[in-house]
Amino acid sequence: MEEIRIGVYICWCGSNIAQLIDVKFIAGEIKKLENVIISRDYKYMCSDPGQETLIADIKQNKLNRIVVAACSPRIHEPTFRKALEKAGLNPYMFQMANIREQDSWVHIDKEYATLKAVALVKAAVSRVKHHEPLNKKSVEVNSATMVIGGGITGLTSALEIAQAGKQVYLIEKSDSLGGITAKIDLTYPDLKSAGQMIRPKISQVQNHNLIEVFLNTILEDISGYVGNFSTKVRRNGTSEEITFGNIIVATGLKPFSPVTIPEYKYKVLPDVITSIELEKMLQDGTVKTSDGSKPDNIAIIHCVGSRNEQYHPYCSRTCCSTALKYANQLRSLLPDAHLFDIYADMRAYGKGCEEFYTNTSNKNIMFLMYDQKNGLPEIRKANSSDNAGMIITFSEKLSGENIEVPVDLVILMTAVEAHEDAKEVARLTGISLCGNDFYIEKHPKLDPVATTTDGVYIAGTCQGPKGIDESIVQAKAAAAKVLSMIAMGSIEIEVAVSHVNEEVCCGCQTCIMVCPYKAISFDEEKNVSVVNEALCKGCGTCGSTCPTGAIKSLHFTDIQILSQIEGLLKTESETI
Amino acid sequence: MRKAVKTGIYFSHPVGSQAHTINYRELYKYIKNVPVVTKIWDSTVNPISDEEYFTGEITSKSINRIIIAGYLPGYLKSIFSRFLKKAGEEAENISLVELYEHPLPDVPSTEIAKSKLICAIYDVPYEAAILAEMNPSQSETLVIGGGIAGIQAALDIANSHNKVYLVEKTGTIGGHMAMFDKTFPTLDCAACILTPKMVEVSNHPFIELMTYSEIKKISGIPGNYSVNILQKARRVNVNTCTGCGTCAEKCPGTSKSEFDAGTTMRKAIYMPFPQAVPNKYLIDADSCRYVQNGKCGVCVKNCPVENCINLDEKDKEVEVQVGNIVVATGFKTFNASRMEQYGYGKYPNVLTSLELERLVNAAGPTGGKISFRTQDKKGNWVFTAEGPEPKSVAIIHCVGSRDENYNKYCSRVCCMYSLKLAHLIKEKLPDAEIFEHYIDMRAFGKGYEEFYDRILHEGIHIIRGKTAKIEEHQDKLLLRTEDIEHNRILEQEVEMVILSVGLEPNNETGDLASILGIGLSANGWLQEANSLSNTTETSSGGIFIAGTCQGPKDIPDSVVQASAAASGVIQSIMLKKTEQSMKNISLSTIESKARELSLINGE
Amino acid sequence: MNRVDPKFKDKLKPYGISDWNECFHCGNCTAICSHSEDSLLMPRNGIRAIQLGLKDKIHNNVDPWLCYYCGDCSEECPRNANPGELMMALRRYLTTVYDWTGVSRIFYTSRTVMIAAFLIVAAAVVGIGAMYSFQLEPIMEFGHLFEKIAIISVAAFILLPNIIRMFRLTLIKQKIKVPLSTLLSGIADLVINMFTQKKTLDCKENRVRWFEHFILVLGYLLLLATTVFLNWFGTDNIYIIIFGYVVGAITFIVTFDFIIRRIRKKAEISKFSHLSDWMFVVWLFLMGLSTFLIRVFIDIGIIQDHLWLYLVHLIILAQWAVIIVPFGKWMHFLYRSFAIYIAEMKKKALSLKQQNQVTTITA
Amino acid sequence: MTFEPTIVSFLCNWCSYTGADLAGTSRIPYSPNLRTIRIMCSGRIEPTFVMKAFREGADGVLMCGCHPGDCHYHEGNYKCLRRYHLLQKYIVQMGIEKERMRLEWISASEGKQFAALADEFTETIKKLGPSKIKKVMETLT
Repeated sequence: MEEIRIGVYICWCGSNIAQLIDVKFIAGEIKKLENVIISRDYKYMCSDPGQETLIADIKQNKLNRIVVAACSPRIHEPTFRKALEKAGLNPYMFQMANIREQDSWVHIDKEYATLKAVALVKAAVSRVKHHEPLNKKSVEVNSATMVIGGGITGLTSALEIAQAGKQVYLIEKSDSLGGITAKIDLTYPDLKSAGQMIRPKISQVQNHNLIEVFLNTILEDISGYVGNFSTKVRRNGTSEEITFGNIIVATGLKPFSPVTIPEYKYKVLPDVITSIELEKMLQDGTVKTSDGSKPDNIAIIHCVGSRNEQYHPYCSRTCCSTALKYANQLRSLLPDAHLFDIYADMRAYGKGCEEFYTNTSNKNIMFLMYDQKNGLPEIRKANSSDNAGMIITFSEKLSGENIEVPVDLVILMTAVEAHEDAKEVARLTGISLCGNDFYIEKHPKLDPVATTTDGVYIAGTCQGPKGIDESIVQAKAAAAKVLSMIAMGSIEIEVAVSHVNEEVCCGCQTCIMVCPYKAISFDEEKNVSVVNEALCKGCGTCGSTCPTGAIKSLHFTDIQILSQIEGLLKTESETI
Repeated sequence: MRKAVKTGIYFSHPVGSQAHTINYRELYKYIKNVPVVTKIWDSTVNPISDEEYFTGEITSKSINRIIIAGYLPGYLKSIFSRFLKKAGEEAENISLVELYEHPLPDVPSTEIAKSKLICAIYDVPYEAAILAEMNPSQSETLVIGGGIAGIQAALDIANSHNKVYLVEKTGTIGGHMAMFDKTFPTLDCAACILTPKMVEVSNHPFIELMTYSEIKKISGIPGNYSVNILQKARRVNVNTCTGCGTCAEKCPGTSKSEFDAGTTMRKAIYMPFPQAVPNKYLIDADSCRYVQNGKCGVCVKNCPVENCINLDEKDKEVEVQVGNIVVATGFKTFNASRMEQYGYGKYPNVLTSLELERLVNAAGPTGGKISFRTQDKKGNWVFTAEGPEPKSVAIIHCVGSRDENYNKYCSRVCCMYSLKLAHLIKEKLPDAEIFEHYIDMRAFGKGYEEFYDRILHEGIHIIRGKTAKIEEHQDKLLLRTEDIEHNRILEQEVEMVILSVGLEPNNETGDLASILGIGLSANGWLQEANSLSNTTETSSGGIFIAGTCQGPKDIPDSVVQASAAASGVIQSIMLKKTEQSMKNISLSTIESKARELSLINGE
Repeated sequence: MNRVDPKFKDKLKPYGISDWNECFHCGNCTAICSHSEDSLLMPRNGIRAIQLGLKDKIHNNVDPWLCYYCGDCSEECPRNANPGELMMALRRYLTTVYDWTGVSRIFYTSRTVMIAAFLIVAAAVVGIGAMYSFQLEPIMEFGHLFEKIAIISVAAFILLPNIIRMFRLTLIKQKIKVPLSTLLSGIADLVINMFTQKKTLDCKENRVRWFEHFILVLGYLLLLATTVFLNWFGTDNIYIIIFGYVVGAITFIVTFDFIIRRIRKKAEISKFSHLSDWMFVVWLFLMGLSTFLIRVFIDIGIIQDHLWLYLVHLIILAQWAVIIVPFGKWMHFLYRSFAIYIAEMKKKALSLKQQNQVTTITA
Repeated sequence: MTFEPTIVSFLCNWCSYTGADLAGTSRIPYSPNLRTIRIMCSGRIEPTFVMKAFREGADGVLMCGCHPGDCHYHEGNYKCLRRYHLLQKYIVQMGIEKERMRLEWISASEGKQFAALADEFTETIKKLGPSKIKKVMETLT
């Protein structure tokens, strides 16, 4: 084994450190330690001359370990690692001692601060002895992408990637593209035609030479890791295998069926219909009751199956604005009909939506507010004297009265729920599900389209209810992540990962249970755990769980931390 | 296969002033002679209510396709579906052409109307026809704005190993998000998740960060823009400043801290906040005594680094060449003092939500303690950690939003951040009575309704009713509200009021839009290319928008939009091509492209 | 259980209801109103009743009369729904509800009928003039007699029955029991309110308006008294003559100011004037002016040569007495005072009821 | 001479260490007895690390992680919490007062809280006096 030669540098940081801490004293103390070849103090280690001194020392004195005592490693660890690389040394043969943020800036007593600094530097020296060279690894990225789901989200993602010149495999379970959007007539708040928007997209996808569309296709199996996935798909009874580097999951949603809500008597009363059923009527331009007559009174009920613990606790996000859209369409088709909009909170939140709400209010529509706390509106068949087909009764919140609304047609704004295939796709791709079967993103705020599995992205309504415009934005965002990975050609993977010593591993699989990234798998043949370095993020939880000590968390190994503790506490000089 | 098509076009006119922006006579003349156009109707001559007339016309002229053009054409779509169906034609054969959205700067609306119509007549998507020409593109990108949207866009593009210039007008990146304490609905700390991203930006080899800089001029064509950036004098050398802070200790100039939303004072030489990126000091010329009076220089004397502070540094202009531009200039909060009835600025303990964010933050003026503003020895109203804690707090929603007298639009985030603030107050002051006054509780996002439900069970009083006025009454604040749900007038005495201020476009948004040649929407937000299918591109090629400059949105929605904008940029870089600006594409080009792509032919 | 009636609001259109749809019920108007309290939630409750078509709720309520239209609610309404104007329109509507003859409804809903009525009255006056061969003395005598008869018959056949109807709708029909002693004890307040309209003072920055209004009411009533009971046109008593001049001048000067303000439409409250509002002030002004001029003509001795002036005055007077007073805005003055009284009675009855409940529980 | 304890603190890189740095950048003074070891996640803290610290003479051990739900690695902090409860039972059996070991959540913005925690924990340890375990270990070996 080569001789350990350590260089230690104590930074003054101008007066920031030197004012309180006796840097010269530390340098002297450290010099006494075993294996320490050089121990200096310097005004600004991070400055160019500071770094040059470091590089020259490494070269001249054949130093193979470096300790810098300065500011927080969160600020300058990358700087010094680069300097080490410049000097031809592995950047991981380096340790920092934080004597500014966690010493000179927070203490008042010079003596104690200096003693603490000595301890911190000693700990670093003691740790760095056990450092091992680690090499950056990268994996090649297959430039093809698999998009699961042929709705508006999947189509947009596929086009976005294909238009950048990269291969896409678009997998769709049904026999046509377009998903729910293709079934919708108009969109809010500008009353644009959904069909007019999606039809060209479908034909573009079908005719694009870089997009291979798999209709009537189901996924059988997905294997591999970021950059290198492969899958078996079954189309029309035959199995095919495709390989790709990234996956975008856009399995979409399905509408909630209100048959389970007794108050609404859906499928009991023929003139209680769902929003999707109304879409069909609007596309044909005739809104009729079951007996074919023109309805004089139409009610729209919001939050059907949403915001209710019994059905779905979440808000389905788009229904309020969609209901306003229906109110407009119905008003246009039936200028003399009485329209009632029974809502809970009017969640017209998007750009232009509040204005849409205001404009709709002026179209002679009676807005009525209910509160699910006080029970749902109840629909019953009317008597012959009522002059209407049905009666809705509920407690109206804004007037404080119990109200009866005579109606001929009721439209239920049904909730949306995760697609029935979501679970299966989640299992195959390693995505986690939240309580409502929607997919969990890697970070709800800062990484909303990524998942905890690298190379697997989610977009559109499979992540949670959202509008068409929002789904399109998400589809593009997911495409951006894929495109930037493809543009790089390869991805660097975490260096400080976990490593299993196969000889010590007893095959208990505890590590597999605790790994948040599903990075550890089990080798049945050898009866040991195996870490996939492309998936491991280096948190070290497995290392501290392993009962036999077979798992080594690189750069945070047991021996490194233990000797750091030792160094920290073996303070020989108690006074200056 | 080519199909024989007979088209009827119906023009629906808007009401009000917009009506006159299009020269209809010219428009009709232009489309009349296109072979597939069989009939043109005008809403002023043929009211839509005349069902018999229309079905008769459709049958007799064997029209099998309808184009509805003009103002809000979708409103009439179902009616024409009915007409077509009655005449025995396919009900879906309807195209909508909205002529009153996306006004392009410098292009007469009649020209745009013509090009949109000709595309519809040939049944070619407008977007496809204007994609006709692409310019060669450079790989560098300019991102304007260093808030979370700008950061995300810059990182996404830079991660594809392409150079990004990130320009930020203040001394640090981070934007509004850095000021927030926690984020809804998960309540994770904003700094914990944002600062790693900020550090990532500063360490990224492909990002050139230009803080304290503004866009002066943009020239060139899509794919090859040349951008003049004004780098305001920081007066502190970013490369040599170690961030030690010695300079600020003796600095005599003070000003309200922007980062703390004015709740604390900072020095004229200052670091915006401890985790600022770059983690360097800068001098605010307005409060610097040397800059104002020519006498001081204390900071120079105290700075341990030689030649680090240069009080005479001048602004300088640099020019960069980029292929694409992402605009992410964000928002400003509504000026609450405009609503005199709430007494903001008059009563010391009526605060804006942004001020409360700082107050509850552990790094804020009181170290995270919620206390009153009290008068110090000099008589200034300040927050101190020693100040008394309020026993009752009211939070008022929709301040400046959903209000015709101020901003008509919904600011989208206020309901949720108000609930979050209520929770944070409850957490710190469990015995305090907390009231929320709302109109509609817009908890629409993922996990938001569940969060609302959680707040409802925390003993916070949620009241439906907008507070009408606040008056000071014996050191307390007297609120008058109608409690709609319980049919009563609430006259509450509380000790602190939080105004949930809405979002407004940043001051520079208008100027920047004209520099970039892109449009503004009705409320001054930046205009997207298409409100439905394309909210990240603009009418100018190679110019993308992301985040709240396009309209109010929360953090996840801003982040997603930023990534989506990045997607367009990366695509352009990979193709080495950028789309043309709409205004630079001539009508004849669009027309010939439409004809070329079309599958339609007249008999 | 209340059934909604989407058609109801259409019936209110003739009374000047325009923006009822805009309201999204934030409650700002009710909270800003200085008159609203737990037992009197206005104007939002009224808006809601109209939107839902809850006819009974509107008929049974005296709330609109308690609004003095300061305009605060309309100024700060986030949706420009004009709650203040809405209350005004509701008052017009309620006038027709209380009117047993149904004439006021016809006048409000048909402008043609109203103009025709004005013309017929004018023609009748001219006809009576012809009957007396356009001799000044007998016509003046007739005029004086007409004034007395008109006051008595309008009071007996219109005012009194309508007030009774108002009581029936708002108190009796709703089975609110008010003890007689309470009813009597409120009368003093009723009279004070009627002549001073002191409740206006609760409104923000309203002192000038109230004072003007007060002076006008005073001027009008005194003018009425001077002409009818003191026979101003016929008297020689110098004090009465001067007194008449003063009150006459007050009436037309103050109304002139009202008209100017309405024309300028500056203040929130004058933004939306209904035809009936115009008529009221214009006729009041004309009455004040013509009365004033006649006495001037008498005093300078040229009245004999200017009989037309008296005829014009009589036309105005007759139109005022048989159209505007019984079926127009004049009644507001009366209803408003009674509404305050009724509201007070309701409140007392309610608190009595609560007291009784409490006592029964404790017993 | 007053007793100045030595305390070893394990701070997770993403929240607690950043929080401690913030105490520094905000210049909030606290007692100098705390000596920090940076780890990536509180889930990495092995019982042996704690035992080693006590054995080498630490008078107290402080562990800090992200607040529940904030863990950079999803749930490492929960795993730490579980171990902490077990470890507490164990050290008591070893003759170490359970107050000598603490687990606290510190976020990246809680510099002030971190300083307060350091002071308070130092005070606790001062009251307990020097740890005897090192001497016991020495006599045993």
